[in-house]
Amino acid sequence: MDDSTPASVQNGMDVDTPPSVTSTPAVFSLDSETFKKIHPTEYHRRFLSQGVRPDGRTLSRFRKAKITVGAITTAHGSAMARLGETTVVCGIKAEITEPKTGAPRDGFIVPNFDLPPLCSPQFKPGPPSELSQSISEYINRVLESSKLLNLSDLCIEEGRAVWVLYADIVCLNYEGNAMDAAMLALVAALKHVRLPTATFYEADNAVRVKEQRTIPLKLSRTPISVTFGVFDGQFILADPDIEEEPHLSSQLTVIIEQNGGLCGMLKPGGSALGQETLTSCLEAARTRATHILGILEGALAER
Amino acid sequence: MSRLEIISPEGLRVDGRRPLELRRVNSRTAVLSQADGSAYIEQGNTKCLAAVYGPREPTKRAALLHDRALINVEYSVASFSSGERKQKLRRDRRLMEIASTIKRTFENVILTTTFPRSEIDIYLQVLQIDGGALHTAINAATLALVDAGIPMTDYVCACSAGYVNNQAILDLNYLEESAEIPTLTVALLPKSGKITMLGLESRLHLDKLEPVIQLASDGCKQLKENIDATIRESTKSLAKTILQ
Amino acid sequence: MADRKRVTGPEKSVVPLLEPGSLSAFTFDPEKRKDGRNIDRIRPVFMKTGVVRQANGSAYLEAGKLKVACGVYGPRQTARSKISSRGILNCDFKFSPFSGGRRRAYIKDSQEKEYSLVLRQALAPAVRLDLLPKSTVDVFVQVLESDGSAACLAAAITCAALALADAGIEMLDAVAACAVGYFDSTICLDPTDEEETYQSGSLVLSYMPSLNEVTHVIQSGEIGTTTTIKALELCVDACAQIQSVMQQTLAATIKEKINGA
Amino acid sequence: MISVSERDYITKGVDVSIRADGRSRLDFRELVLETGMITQASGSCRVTLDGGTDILVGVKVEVGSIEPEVEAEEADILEDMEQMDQDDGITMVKDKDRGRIICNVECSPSATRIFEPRDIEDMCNEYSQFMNRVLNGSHGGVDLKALCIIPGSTCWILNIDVLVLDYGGNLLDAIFMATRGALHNTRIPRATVEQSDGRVEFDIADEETEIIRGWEDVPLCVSLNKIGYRHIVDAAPLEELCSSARLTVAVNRRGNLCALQKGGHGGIEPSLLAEMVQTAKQIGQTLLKRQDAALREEEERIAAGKDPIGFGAASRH
Amino acid sequence: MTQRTRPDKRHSPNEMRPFYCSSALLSRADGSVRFKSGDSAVMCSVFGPMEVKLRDEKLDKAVVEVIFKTAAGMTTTKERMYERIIRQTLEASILSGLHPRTSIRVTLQVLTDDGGILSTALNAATLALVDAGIPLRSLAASVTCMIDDTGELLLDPTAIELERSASVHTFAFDNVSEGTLANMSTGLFTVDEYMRCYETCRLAAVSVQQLFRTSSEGKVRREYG
Repeated sequence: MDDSTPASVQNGMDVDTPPSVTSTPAVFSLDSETFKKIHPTEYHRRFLSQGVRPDGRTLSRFRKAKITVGAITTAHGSAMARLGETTVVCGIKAEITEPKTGAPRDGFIVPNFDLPPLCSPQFKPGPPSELSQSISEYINRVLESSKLLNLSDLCIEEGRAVWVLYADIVCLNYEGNAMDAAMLALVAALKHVRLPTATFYEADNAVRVKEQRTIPLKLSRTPISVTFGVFDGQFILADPDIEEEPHLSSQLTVIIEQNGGLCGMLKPGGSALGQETLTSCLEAARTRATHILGILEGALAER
Repeated sequence: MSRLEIISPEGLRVDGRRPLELRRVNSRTAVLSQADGSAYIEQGNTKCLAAVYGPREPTKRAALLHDRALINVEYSVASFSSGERKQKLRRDRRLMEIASTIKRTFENVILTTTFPRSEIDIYLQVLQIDGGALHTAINAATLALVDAGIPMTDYVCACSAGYVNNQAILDLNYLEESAEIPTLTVALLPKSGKITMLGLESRLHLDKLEPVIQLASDGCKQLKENIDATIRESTKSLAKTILQ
Repeated sequence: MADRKRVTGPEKSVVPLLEPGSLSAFTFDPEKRKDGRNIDRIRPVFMKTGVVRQANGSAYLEAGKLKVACGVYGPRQTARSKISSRGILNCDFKFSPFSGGRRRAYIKDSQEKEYSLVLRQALAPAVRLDLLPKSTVDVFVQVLESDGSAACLAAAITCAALALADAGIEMLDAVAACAVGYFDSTICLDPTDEEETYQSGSLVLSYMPSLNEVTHVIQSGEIGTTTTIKALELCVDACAQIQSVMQQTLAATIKEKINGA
Repeated sequence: MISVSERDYITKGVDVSIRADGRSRLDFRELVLETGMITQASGSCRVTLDGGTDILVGVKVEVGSIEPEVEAEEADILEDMEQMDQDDGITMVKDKDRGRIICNVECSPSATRIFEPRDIEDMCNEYSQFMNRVLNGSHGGVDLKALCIIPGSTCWILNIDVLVLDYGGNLLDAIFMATRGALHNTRIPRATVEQSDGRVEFDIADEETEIIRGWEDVPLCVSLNKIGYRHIVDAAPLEELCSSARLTVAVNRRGNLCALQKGGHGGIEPSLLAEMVQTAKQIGQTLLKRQDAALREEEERIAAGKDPIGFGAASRH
Repeated sequence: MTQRTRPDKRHSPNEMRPFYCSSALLSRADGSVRFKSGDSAVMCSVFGPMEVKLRDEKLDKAVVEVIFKTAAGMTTTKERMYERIIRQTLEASILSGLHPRTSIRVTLQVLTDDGGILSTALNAATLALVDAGIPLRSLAASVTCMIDDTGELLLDPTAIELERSASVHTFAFDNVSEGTLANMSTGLFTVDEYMRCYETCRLAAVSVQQLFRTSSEGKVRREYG
């Protein structure tokens, strides 16, 4: 643990009784665990009004990020990203397919984010939840619209064979803020991808590859996702965790790259935000992105 | 296959029957150990197995009816039953339609009000199809229901008839059915002569409807004799075991 | 039919063929396994508990390239329609899409369904389900990387047993599982993916070492009875080894908890 | 559901080798075996065990692509079979010169009202997988190479559809018995391959048929149920409910084990396991002999042109 | 800035397409609206507050369900994302605490899609909620704009214009605090560009709010004469 919990928080919390009971002379107090269960929103509100969060972070403090690449040898590129305890693994597998007739040189990249029932009790077996579908879709849009990859780099033989990259992002431990972790794992895995030299043989209409995987992908940029939670419409929490998520009135995700250019903004509804808040979030996101990029570079250099 | 060959100049059909002749019927009851009533019937090469469970507590409480028994029919076809192998779908619409037809046929015949808040399950398994799967299944269900001792107002006997070359023909087989002959399936209550189910899925001139229905009804009456004989036989052997 | 609940790619894609000659020649030689093991040796195993914080119990297992994670949820309330006096053990086995040679679809295939079933059969004899009326224990296994399918199944069973122990679910004994491959008359423990392509059969044994009881066994391939019995003995020994690692891991977890408190 | 006293009655009986239907521990029930009653199928067999289990197996052969799931015209592009195989622990079709067997177990609703629908699905899936594994392996008996028509593209596919008509215990053993019977009964049209100007074509002669090569080597299953400290063969439904563990062993003519699988919620000691394997092997050998004799009789009956008894067996009384 | 005609004959890049709505079209729904913005049209129906499935019931507020259907009727991940955005936007507007243990179901059916469908759907949903008489805290007005490959900002782009977009921005503003309720931006853009889009859309949203006003006034006149 890099953040130690302030002593004031650990000592539990004496709590005023609800108004109706205060009139009685007996002093009623709850220990913090019980209070958290009964009035979870109020519990968070009291912390935040003191400028500290239940896990000891300040409002603007992000959780520690950690990236490991290349753990999965069966994938052409892989990475594990951790934000605090949230753990996400991305594996990229490359397969061969025929290109669309409209774009004979373009390959495909298919990102999918999965929240299996393993990672948290809130996800049930069966079809993917609305959250994981939305994240998959938004990531797909960001990849497409930010032209992160030049899809024609994935061409093997024009009109006949191209690479399709399946980027499957699996969450192993869900502790909140899936979007940031998923994007981080995806980008790290894409940077780690090594494709084999592939040749198309007209004779038997087949693609053959060398065993060694050597060709890296060319990424035009490195987008980093930074998410903020909004509590009560006034407190802006950087990198909300699983305890905070259900009590947030809104969330804001900024996809930002190293030079401060933006690749996406997402605020999926919730309470209204003023312009100043947007500006300050953009500023904070920029600082965070620089920090994350440093970690990412470090992780990739280790390989 | 051209229409000319459906009935040869000698007046015989592809399988050697005369136009008004039923296929060979072979049936028996009590073929399964677990079911309350069961039956097996062969009409020509069409073979069907029926099992009846109930009256018993409904499996789905929501479906329970307060004034009568719920009838539940499941109709399935073995994947090797016909010429082409069919991968069975979980919820084949065609099979579900047939099941609901059979369900409605029997709802009026079974004395459902005798068993309020309970369920009677009729499971039909077609093992081999050579035309007339629906009417064979209905006959099998009748036998199994009688075997299970479910009170009914009458037997339900079903038979099909078609019309070709200015001639009505009885109990069509697969070749005849697939030669685009209008085929009509009738389920009849033989005692009253009332028709409980009538199905026609192709074009038939209105003038011809009457004779075809008449022929199918006659077929049903013949089948009734057959079914009745099977039931008498099995009752006799049952009586024997009890008396022993 | 396309899966509309996920981002879909092209309709069909295939794994490319390898250039002839680029595949390094591999023949199985029991005396000289690629990773330097003897035939009666399992891969070194690493285990860890408490990897999924939201779960009641969880474990992670790594043996060579093989990586398996497992989360246990429960005992929690059984759905009203399925209530019974014994607890229900649900097991769900899933390969990650990138875990093997070919990309796997998200929808469970028949192998995953079968492994889910095997998992339940292998664990149920150990779990005191009689103490958990009206309750369900859900075991979710996710394979991150597979290296030898029989070994993968064995690892999943071991990992799930560890996660159950971590969740504090009462068990008669910790189930340890281990796989062997048959190469004609040679029996080889814990075969890898590459080795598996040369085997004539395989066996996965799940065993409770302290109780000396087999909870599950599954074998395929045409094998003589004596060879089978020899393989069983080999597995029983290997399972005991695996269990000692499990015990060490659990002891370490508990120590950590005591020290942490 | 089974009551405590019923369970006790059966367990004590098994202990002294007396079972409810009068059999001793290692007795198999009387079985009736018939072949060829489904004329629409390429081969069929029905096996009924005395206590009610009733299995109908239909085999349908069809021409298909050698490579599963990929359509024929796309099959030779971009495909790597080795990659596909290593996922499966079983030795699947490694080369492109083998046919395939697809097994599918289905429960007729008539047989299965005693089980929960989900359990039935699980059970059918388990049995289908088990059969697929046993029959498609090198040890499955059936000569898969003989099912190949054009190496690399076309082969015969044997669709084995198992229909459980009635349940009276010991399904798996009966299923294998019926499957082996159906394979014995199956006839495949003769396919002749012709080479004409570089294209390989084949012709199927429906009149000339061949038997399935290697059907004799198809294994039979013996399931042993552990009740108390003893084990029994061919359990009846009530006995299956009492059983704490089940061991299914597939044995072939050569006396080798082709598959081993444990079920049930209890454990077995390793020494007992070894003993059970030995017992199963011996019983399997006897069963194989019994079945071969029954199949010979069936062959004679068919040769004599007699109708199968079928479900019309009532006429025998 | 060059003044050139846009594909649908609009003259200014800052011009919205003509939009209009017709309400109370469906007899069975509590509220229904067809909202048309140029050639993008969405039909929205609202049912509720009505009985809620026990599983989804919330003790302190109404549950908002949103169903988004494309013209072809398929529900893919894209529709699920839209459903999530629309639902969370409406949740912020609806005074759901007034109807605890009930459900409010908003069904959106796309009739034609010519760009900016998320905005069209959001506006239709807001109007349908008004038509259904669901108590609202504020009205969410949504506007889409894009920046094309030459860096020019185009308000309310059509499908043809979207093909040459460098980035696309959809905003929803509420009429009380004038803050952002929802925002989805994709593509490549700078902070300045983002702020320009924000400002343009915020101004444009006022005209949408005006339509909301006229529409609800019309409803009041019709019903209370």
